[in-house]
Amino acid sequence: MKSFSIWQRGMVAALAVGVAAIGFPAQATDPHGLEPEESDIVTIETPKPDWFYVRAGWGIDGTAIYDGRSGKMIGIVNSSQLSDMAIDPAGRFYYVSESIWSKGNRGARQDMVTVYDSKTLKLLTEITIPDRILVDERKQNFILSDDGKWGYVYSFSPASAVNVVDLTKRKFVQAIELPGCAALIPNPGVGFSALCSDGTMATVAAPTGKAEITHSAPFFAASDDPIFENFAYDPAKNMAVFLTYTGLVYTAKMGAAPTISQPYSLQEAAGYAPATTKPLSVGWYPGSRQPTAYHAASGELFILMHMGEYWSHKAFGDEIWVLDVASRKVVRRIALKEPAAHIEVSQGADPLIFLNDEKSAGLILDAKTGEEKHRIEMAGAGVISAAPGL
Amino acid sequence: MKSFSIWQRGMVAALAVGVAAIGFPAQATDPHGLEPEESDIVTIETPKPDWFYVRAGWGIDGTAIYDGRSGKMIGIVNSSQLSDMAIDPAGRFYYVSESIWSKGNRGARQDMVTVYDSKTLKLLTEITIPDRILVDERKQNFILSDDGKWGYVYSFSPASAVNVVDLTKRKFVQAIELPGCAALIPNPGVGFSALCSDGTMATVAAPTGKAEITHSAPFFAASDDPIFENFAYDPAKNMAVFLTYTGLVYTAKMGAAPTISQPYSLQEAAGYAPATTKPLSVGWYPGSRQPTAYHAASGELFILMHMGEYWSHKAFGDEIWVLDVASRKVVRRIALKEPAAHIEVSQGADPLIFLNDEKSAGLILDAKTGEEKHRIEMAGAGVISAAPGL
Amino acid sequence: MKIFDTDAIGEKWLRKLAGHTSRRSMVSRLGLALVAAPAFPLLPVSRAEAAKPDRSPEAKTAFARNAQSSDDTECNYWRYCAIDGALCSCCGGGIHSCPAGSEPSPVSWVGTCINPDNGKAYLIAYRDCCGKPTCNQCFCDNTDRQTQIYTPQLNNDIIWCFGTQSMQYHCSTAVLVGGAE
Amino acid sequence: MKIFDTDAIGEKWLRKLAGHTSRRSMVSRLGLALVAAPAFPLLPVSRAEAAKPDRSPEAKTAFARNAQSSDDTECNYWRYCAIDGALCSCCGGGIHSCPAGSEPSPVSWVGTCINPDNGKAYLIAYRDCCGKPTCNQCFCDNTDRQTQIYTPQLNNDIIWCFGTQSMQYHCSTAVLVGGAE
Repeated sequence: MKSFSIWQRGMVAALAVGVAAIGFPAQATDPHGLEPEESDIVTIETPKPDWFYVRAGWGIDGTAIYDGRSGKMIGIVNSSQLSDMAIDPAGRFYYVSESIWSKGNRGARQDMVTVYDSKTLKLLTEITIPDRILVDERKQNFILSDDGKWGYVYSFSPASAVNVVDLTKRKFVQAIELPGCAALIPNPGVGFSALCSDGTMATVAAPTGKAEITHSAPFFAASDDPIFENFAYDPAKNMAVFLTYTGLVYTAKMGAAPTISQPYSLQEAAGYAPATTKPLSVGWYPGSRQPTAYHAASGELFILMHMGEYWSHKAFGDEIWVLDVASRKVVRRIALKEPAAHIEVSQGADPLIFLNDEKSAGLILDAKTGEEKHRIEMAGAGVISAAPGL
Repeated sequence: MKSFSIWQRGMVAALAVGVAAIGFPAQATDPHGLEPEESDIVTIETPKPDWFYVRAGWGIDGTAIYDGRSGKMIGIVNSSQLSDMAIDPAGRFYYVSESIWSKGNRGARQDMVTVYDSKTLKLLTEITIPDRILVDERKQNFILSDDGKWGYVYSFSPASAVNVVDLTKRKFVQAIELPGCAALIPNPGVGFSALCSDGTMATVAAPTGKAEITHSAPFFAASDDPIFENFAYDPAKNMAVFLTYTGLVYTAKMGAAPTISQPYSLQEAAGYAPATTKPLSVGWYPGSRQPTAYHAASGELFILMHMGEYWSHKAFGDEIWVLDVASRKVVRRIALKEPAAHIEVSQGADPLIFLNDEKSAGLILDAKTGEEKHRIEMAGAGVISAAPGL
Repeated sequence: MKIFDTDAIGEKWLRKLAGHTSRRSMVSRLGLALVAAPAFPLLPVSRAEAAKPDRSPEAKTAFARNAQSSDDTECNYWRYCAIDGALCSCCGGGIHSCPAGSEPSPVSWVGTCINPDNGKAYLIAYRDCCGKPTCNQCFCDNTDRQTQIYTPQLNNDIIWCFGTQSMQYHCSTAVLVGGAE
Repeated sequence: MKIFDTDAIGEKWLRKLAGHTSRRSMVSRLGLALVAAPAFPLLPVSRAEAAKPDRSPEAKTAFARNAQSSDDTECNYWRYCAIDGALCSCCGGGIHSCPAGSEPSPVSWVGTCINPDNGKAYLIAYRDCCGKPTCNQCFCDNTDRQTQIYTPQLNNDIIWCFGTQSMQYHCSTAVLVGGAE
């Protein structure tokens, strides 16, 4: 017993004295070599156009980064339950908007935007914010300004507001009350916009200062034929692309007073009759948790579609419809072997589609041909983001 | 928009003023009635002999309570990841030994024994302790004295120790260094005992005071043929029942100087040759995460068995062997449709077996006949406890 | 059309609940806020629209056509037309009862569901029970008239644990608030 | 018998690592502690036992007989004879490299594994990488000579994250410490 005890005391002493000083120098040792090795830590690249970010899913921490070309995991960004992630447009940082209690499910609530270095994935700092919404599977609850200087965090307490964060100074600026609106939309040079329950779009100008709120005319039926959150935004065209439960497609040219197009029917764009909100009317409907993905360079919207009746908007997709938004034509349809819950598309020249389901099975397809490139077990069951088109 | 805003302000004001004062009076409304209802909260009974407690599993919080007779969930005891639960022998409390960080996976570490009322499942208090081991799937890392007055929490930092907690005064008493030993064994009237890496049993007398440690003579091969943790203890006989990887069965009459029996072979007790530690020797071996369960009244040990070679001690069980410990006979063998990772048996007169696997499928069998009584999807993938024989 | 006119429902219940007094006054105030929820915001567009969905019992949704009224531990129990989460009825609680140690949120999202026994529509408050780990039993995700977060009171994805000691989601109840006729 | 005489291994490496100096002295001290681990406790019983298992290469375990040396993202890669957890090689790390943002624990459990290419035994330190959520890729649970917690340095269930900033388990590496001959 004695020697064991001495071993332990020795180890504890060593730990107490020197842990902070330990360096694990990187070595170019062949991983299959037979020479003694030392431990090291990988440093990764800044976000690449073929990278996808997949939340682990309900109740599970972490956002895994996958290289779509190789199908391999690059690493994991720390992200707690019900957190939202945003990527610095310059690729230097990952920002995680999160709510953590001091004792797990109890204790003091701490809301923050946590900043990670994109190469080391190390935590750099935490920016305290007053509040945020607790909901999963959304990308529009935490967006950044196009220059990466400001973060906008949606809050629901249950009063609706947006917390403005200065990402340069790394501090909270102010909360802007935004009653009846949610689902934040980038609006470069103005501030941000949002969709509202009265069918309007709200635009918040100068959100870091006076924060003036204006509303568009009502243009959609928020309760009867809602626009899906997880909609698309095209930075080059400064245009948002919206899709409703029935398949109406709207585009909005963003600005101080956004210009919203007349809608057209996705189903008509594929040669069908437009879908309706009426019961007992079966057709192809868009749906799932993250039903659309948008490839900006080609202007193609990828939509998870299923057959069903109205109010089936969470049903998983059995086909991907590829809509040329400008020409108003469904140019391709890709049948899926397994229903998909989330869809995302990479922003590079040869885009890739990333799909997953609630069992965490991930699938990478060629976005042009639909060819299966990789299958990743346990890829993550949550919302998917693509690296920005850097 | 205005009215919406007013609604929100009104609600927020109401919440700020009065939430603490809200009562939800229980009503005897027919759950299928059509009269307006109010919300209420269920109160449950103290532990019943047919109840099982199933940890959700790796990375998932909570310990679900199931009534083995009905197969229904009674409720969930809060329990964080890598926590251990112990049940007050008098049935008044559930104790959870747990480690929580102030910011999820970072921040300040907080080790504690959290006390829950067994009828309301409400948190009563937290007893701060200095440390504890971080490991899953163990029942011997947190045990109580037979009178329910003291808790013993195993700690590994990586020095080995036991934290003594006064459950009456609800405070930490002292840490007892216990080098080279783990897997705590009740030892009423003395303190507690533990198994050690030198093949001895350590006994800690007067753990709330002077804490004198003595060791038995070496009796088992800790590295070559280890005794499984999650072993059994018979309170009426004050006897521990041990099983090794090869299937050797030891009993230990607890006391100031525990008396440990000569071992016998479980396989021999079933008519086979004894199993060996030699490679290329195939036979029936005990194994899985929680390989044994003991029904004290009948003296029957239920063991998950699989066919394989030595060092397959984590393989799931394909059969349950029922060993009459005193007569040294395997009296029944129950073939399983699906391999099981954990086994537990209730302590009542008509015992029930609870099994689960790593996919969380739970199965309740009649312990005498092996007849399937209930199948519970998503029952939990972790370690199982039975209510004490109250 | 009238049956599912949420604005009318809201006004009626506002008046009804405003009349409450006594020890349940705080419940009433919160209940008022809750029930007020579906009443607002006013929906000028949808109301003006010719294409407003036909929600009469004669044209029930797929859920309503397949709903039953005998087993509240099944996803197709009629009150669950817009529930998302674990059924408290499977977790030691009941249709309007939180399991031991959890706490009902005083505010919630709502649904309007049709009882197959009498064909009438009822307003259902889906109150989350909070403060316990997620119950892994009887997960359901029904979506009749379920919308997006900009109409929060009709969204079933939000963690509706406000004003509770812990905001951890445990399970969901389906409390009958009243007839929606 | 000699090949797996962990006591002898320990003494040899103790001496070898004790000779280290320079900036890696702390690593050496911890390494010493680590490698010392399998050396202790002395096992009077097992050593005295006639039934001590035959661990010679001629009588390899089932794992060793099926192990390969070409793909360290598979559970049957030879070094993984006693690993339990997610392979860092599948998580953006490598056989001895922690994925970005995680941190190797300076202490670990150990295994003695046979390289199929040369039939020799090597001492492997299974260092956990800590401080990230569990990587959900390539879960393995191999158990050659894996024991219980009272012999902690040979137990692969413990969260071996000591002296790291965060004790959250991310994945496991299999660092070659040296030959065990």
